[in-house]
Amino acid sequence: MSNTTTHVPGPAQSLPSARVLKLAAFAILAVVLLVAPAVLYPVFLMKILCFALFASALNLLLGYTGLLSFGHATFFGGGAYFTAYCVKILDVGPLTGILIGVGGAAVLGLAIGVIAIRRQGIYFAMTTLALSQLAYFCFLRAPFTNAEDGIQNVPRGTLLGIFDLTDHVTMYFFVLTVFAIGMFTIWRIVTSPFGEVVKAIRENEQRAISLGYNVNRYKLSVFTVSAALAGLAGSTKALVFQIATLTDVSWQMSGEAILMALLGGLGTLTGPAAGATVIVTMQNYLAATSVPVNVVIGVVFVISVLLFRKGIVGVFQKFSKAP
Amino acid sequence: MSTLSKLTSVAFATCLATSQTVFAAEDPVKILVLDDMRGIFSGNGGPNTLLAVQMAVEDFDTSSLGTTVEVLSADHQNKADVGSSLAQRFIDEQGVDAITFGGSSAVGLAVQGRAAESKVITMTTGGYAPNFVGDQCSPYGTQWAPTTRELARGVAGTLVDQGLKDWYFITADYVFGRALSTDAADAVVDAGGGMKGETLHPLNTNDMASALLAAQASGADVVGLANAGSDTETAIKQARSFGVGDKLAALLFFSNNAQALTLDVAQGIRVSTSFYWNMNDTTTAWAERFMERNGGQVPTMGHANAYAATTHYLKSVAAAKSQDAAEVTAMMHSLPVDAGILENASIQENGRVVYDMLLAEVKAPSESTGPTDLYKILSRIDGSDFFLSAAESGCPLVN
Amino acid sequence: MIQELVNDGQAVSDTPVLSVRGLCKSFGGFHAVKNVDVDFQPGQIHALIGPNGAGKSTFFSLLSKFHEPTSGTISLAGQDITRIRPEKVVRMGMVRSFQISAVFPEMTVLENVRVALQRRTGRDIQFWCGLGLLDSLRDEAMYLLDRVGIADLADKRAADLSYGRKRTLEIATTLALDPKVILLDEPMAGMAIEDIGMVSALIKEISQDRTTLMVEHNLNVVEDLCDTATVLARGEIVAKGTFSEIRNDSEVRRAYIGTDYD
Amino acid sequence: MIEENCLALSDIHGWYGESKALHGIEINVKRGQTVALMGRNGAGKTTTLRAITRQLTRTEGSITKDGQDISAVPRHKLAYKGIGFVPEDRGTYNSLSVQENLKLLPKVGNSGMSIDELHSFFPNIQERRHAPAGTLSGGEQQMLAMARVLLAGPDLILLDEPTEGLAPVFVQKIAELLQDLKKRGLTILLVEQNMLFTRKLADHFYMIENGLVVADFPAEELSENEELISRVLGV
Amino acid sequence: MEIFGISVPALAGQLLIGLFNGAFYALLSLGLAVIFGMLRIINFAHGAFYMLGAFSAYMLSAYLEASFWVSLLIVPLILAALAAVLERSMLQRLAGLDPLYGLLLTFGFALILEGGMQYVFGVAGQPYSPPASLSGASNLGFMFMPHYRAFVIVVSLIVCFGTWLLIERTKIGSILRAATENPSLSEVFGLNVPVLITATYAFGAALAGIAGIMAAPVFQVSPYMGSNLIIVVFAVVVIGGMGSIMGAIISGFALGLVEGLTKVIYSEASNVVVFVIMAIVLYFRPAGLFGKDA
Repeated sequence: MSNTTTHVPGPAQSLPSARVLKLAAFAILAVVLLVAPAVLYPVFLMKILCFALFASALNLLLGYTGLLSFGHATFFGGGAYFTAYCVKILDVGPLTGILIGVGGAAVLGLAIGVIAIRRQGIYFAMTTLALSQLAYFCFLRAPFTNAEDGIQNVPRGTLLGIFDLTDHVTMYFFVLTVFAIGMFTIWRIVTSPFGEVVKAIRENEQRAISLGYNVNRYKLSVFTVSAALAGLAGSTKALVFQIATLTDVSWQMSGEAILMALLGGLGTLTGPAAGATVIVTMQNYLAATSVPVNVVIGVVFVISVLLFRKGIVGVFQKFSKAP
Repeated sequence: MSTLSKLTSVAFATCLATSQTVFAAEDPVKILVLDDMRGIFSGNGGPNTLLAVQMAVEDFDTSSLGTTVEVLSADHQNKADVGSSLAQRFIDEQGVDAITFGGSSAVGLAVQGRAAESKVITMTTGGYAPNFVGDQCSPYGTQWAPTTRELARGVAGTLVDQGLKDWYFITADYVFGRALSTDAADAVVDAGGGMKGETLHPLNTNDMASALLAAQASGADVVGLANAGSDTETAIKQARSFGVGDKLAALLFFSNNAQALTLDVAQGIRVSTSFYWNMNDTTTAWAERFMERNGGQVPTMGHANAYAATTHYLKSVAAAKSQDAAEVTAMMHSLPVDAGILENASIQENGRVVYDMLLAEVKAPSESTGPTDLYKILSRIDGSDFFLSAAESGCPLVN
Repeated sequence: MIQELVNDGQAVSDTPVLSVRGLCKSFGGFHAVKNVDVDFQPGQIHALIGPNGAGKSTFFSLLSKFHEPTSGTISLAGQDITRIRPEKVVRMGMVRSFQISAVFPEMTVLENVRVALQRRTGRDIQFWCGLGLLDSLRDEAMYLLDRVGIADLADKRAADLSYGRKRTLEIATTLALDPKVILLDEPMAGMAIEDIGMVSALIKEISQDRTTLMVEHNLNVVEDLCDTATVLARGEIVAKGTFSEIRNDSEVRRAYIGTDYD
Repeated sequence: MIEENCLALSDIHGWYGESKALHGIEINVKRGQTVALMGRNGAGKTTTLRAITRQLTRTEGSITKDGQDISAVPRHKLAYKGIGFVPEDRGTYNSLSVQENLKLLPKVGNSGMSIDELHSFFPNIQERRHAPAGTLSGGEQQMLAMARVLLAGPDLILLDEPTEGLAPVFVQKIAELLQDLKKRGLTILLVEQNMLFTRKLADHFYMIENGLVVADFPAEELSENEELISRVLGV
Repeated sequence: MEIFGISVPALAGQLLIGLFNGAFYALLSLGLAVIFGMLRIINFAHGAFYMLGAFSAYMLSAYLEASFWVSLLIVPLILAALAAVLERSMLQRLAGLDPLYGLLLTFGFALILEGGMQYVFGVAGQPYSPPASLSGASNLGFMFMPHYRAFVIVVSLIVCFGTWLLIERTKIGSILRAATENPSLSEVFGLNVPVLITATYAFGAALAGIAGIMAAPVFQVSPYMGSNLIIVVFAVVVIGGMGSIMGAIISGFALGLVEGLTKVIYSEASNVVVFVIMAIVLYFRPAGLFGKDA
């Protein structure tokens, strides 16, 4: 964070103390993430990181650009499939595999985006949903995905020929790095000149057009980047769990990502990750009990839509701002 | 990062080591029942599998083990990613010694792969793909459920012998379904019959009408259903309304399917199974105890296999005086399997459990004496040369 | 090209900067704008007046390409813009304001202006840079804010401004684009009297060496500001000319003052 | 009896979104009177009617109808207090046929107009009853809007610019109708810029500027206020 | 008998099945269109309502031994009541917000309803038999026609066109259309718009309930029976033009037929044909085939 002279956007004025507080929080978070695998089960942590990245990717589109995509699982699952296939069948390394997954997801994003971007609001959501369902059936039928069975036993491999990723903790740090890169990318975009224009489009599209911006081009760019990042999350998940399945491309998965982002707080950098942490933890612990997970998630969803549209981070900000 | 990684690895390892030393004195035998608890296959596995495993533990004399037995359970929701991560978690965090598995074979194979890497015993009680003891076999795995091959041959062979030679298949479009139809087609051809065609459908199809019409148009004698669970039920239900009902052969069918469909709809369907609840005195006594505890749900072959598998596993742990996967597996292979629930059972080198099978027919409502009286047994099939031998299985562990 | 536009305009002052021929727009069966022919000369302030529902706002939306015309042509500086996308029209130098104030509410006042400056200076696609890149635009933005008199509010959230201030901000944002043709849709609507004088002066100032076309109801303002006026009623042009000509036109009187009856 | 207040607005403040449009309007409409609100575009006349019909983002102040405070009555119950509204854009439903438009409003009272009388007043409407209202001309739409309200039978009618954009023949027609309604004792609150039209109809005038009443006077004092009127109307 | 190498019975049979599926598409997309027209909300819970319709029929029969015909009357009322409660207690609070929140809220409803039924009944299908009077089938010579399927097509046509008549030709319909066109003015005119909105949502849910009970004897009654169907129906609505009543009905039946035809010609594509058509329609006619400019 070197832009000391710029005005940090947002309602909160960046007082020095707030800034110190932010840095402190960031440092604490970093430390927590670094020591977490010593305390908690690394695979569980990796799952959180993958979904946090996925939700953040969606948030880049929904929270910062104001576009609700109900088909982001296509990119998440697409990335997972491409990576799994390349790593398992074509025998490429994990890094190359992930890059291919990200590239594939970006191409899918561009293709779907070109059609979907023509509509707005609810029509945009419907279009992405239907197109992702089209993609779902393509994945179901494609010869390389093994339909219902998925691509199983994907080897994690060795990173750069040095790090043995079969070890959970090594893999964890690899995933953490990927996550950090993904989050940095999002942060970079939303606090860039490009991000300013995107924010302007979200706040008042007509006005942005009247300033001479070709808003569709910006929307398509963000859509593609968001798709690529969702692909990054999916690719990484495929390596962590060594599997890529239809679940990853189903529309329910898209819904889950929206829930995470909404629950955590749309349009905030940390919100979606917080939402993902809550949901994944809940799924993890409820799975072992007789409590119906979907009902609980549904209730959380309804409550957050009705009462906490600003999400966890929003509620937190509200309390921290209160005198 | 690598230094840090090592550091935390060490820290993590220390944690584990500490916890192991503390509890080593009374390390219980932990069995994980990993099944589809609420999904489309939960009827033939699910909560009743858990019950069967618990009954097996209760019925077992645990004093011979020198420790307690703990039964854990989890729902994999028929999602391979959920299943494999749950298995991994229970292995890493709980230190489970054995996993009994039921539900979608796709999930099961992922779980067995994961368990094999971590040297944990798997007992497939409700997964029917041949791959469990074939190309993806595990040194610590046993498959108690029959495979698509036996299910298909049991029904197909018999029907062709009765003169129903021309077959049409309605097949679930994934590995299990395709294996089932391929095996059945082989059986039909072996027995002198022929193929009229096949329609593939995705998992969880709610309308089989177009497939049934295609089957009807082909003029086949028999419409073979190479699918499972609710897909099979849908097909049977709809076949009745299109006048194809009398031509059906369900290649994988459970007593719970018959209960769900009602005898009125399901009557006359030929099924191949390893178990029927009142096939002998032992099973009748066990099934009655079982039904007392679950409100009258008839145990399926999945439940029976879970009971038999758990019993055999515990016996082997006691005999081996160890919880080590390799030692227990060796003991499982060498000890005879108790007769009763399974008849003439033994375990092959690739983990395949071999036993006698039954060919049964769903009773007409008029023949049935009550809600649990579902099948009449037509014949018994000697298991000894009915199952694929270890050598033919393609299991890489068998030389 | 923009520069050309002005020079041409000044050199040959009777060449219209904006020219409309046979413009029609219908929504469903309703004809909002009917067969309008009109030319606007460069360097002047034009008023577009007429009773409510006369089609003035629709006409503006057609000019700025926010609506597609049903038929007819529009040309800007001799170039046909009838089938051009709205943002392209802006890039050609014609910018509109909206009837309801259009700001980016969650951005600060400074950011509102800065985002308008970004495109013109080519700092709109850098996603790999920090906001530091935009520091250089700060001075220009502050200059514009100062020019409209709200420099002291630069760090306020736009949503927190009063209504009049928002309109002022909107004008500053429009200025940031350095347009050659400005379309102002009821810039005084809903303003307190004090603000009207201020905005009126502002419009007069910014209209120097530009062409301004404004919809306005306040005839005093029109008289004070505008060189020429066009009167629209029921989607059609009923009169055009200087304000004094218009004022005595019977059609206009009828449109504004009313029809007698027995 | 005739002096009794039918509608009284006291200290009405109103907002569209964040923009404040009314700054303390005071208006009294006596039973049986026709009251005209005059002022320039954007002065707050239409907004005043919208404040009564509660279509603003926020309204403060008291509104009473026949002495009863109606500022908290649910919006859909206002009509049942005897208030009929003909909005500026006429508010005819373009996708509905003329007949459907006519029969749409619930009956809230009896203004003394039967459907036959209405038909004789508005022969066009009778003729075009199956046509979608969107295909009517502006004048026909205005008549439809007025006929529709009259059929519902309110005792107070809020009329927003009824002659706006209409051909003289329709203006004439509407004036006749209003004269007739006056005779029948209906109370009318009229927003109108057409001075020539208003001066023959209204009993009382309110001049509005910048969301405030700047003057009010009875019809008799009209001639004394010509200058004021010219100034306020900006002509 | 063959046409283009396809046997006539096979073609006729598949088209009939297509029409049958179309009957469900039409009923469901009609409900969505009615709701969207009035509330401007895409009702994501529609699939769950359909599922609840089937489950209500199943439960009425299993616990109260109600006949199919009795259930056919009661089930839509149950669904309407449920929807009215949901609208009054929750959906109404979102008035004035971005309609996307409505989409998300109803998505939450769907999760709860489907998850809840799964919790109670599991995922396996529950049995439900068609009424005895409709259980037979007729051999039409060129194909086998189950009576129940013919019944469903007829009922769906009646309900769809009845709804169309109700909305286009009655006083109630004109009130609804008026409230849709200009809600706030309609309120000033004395129409109780909040109640109309609740009623509309309830009516849309009742249509889904009718579809659900009619599906019960044919398809498996299971918690997720609606969740994938509804995505296809969304596509149908988009193709027909959102909010267009006639568009929903016609495109519902038409797409069913197209799907049936695809099964004969190239069955692998039958799952995607609707989405492909949707993508094409959206590209060339963004407002849908029968929609007005959005």
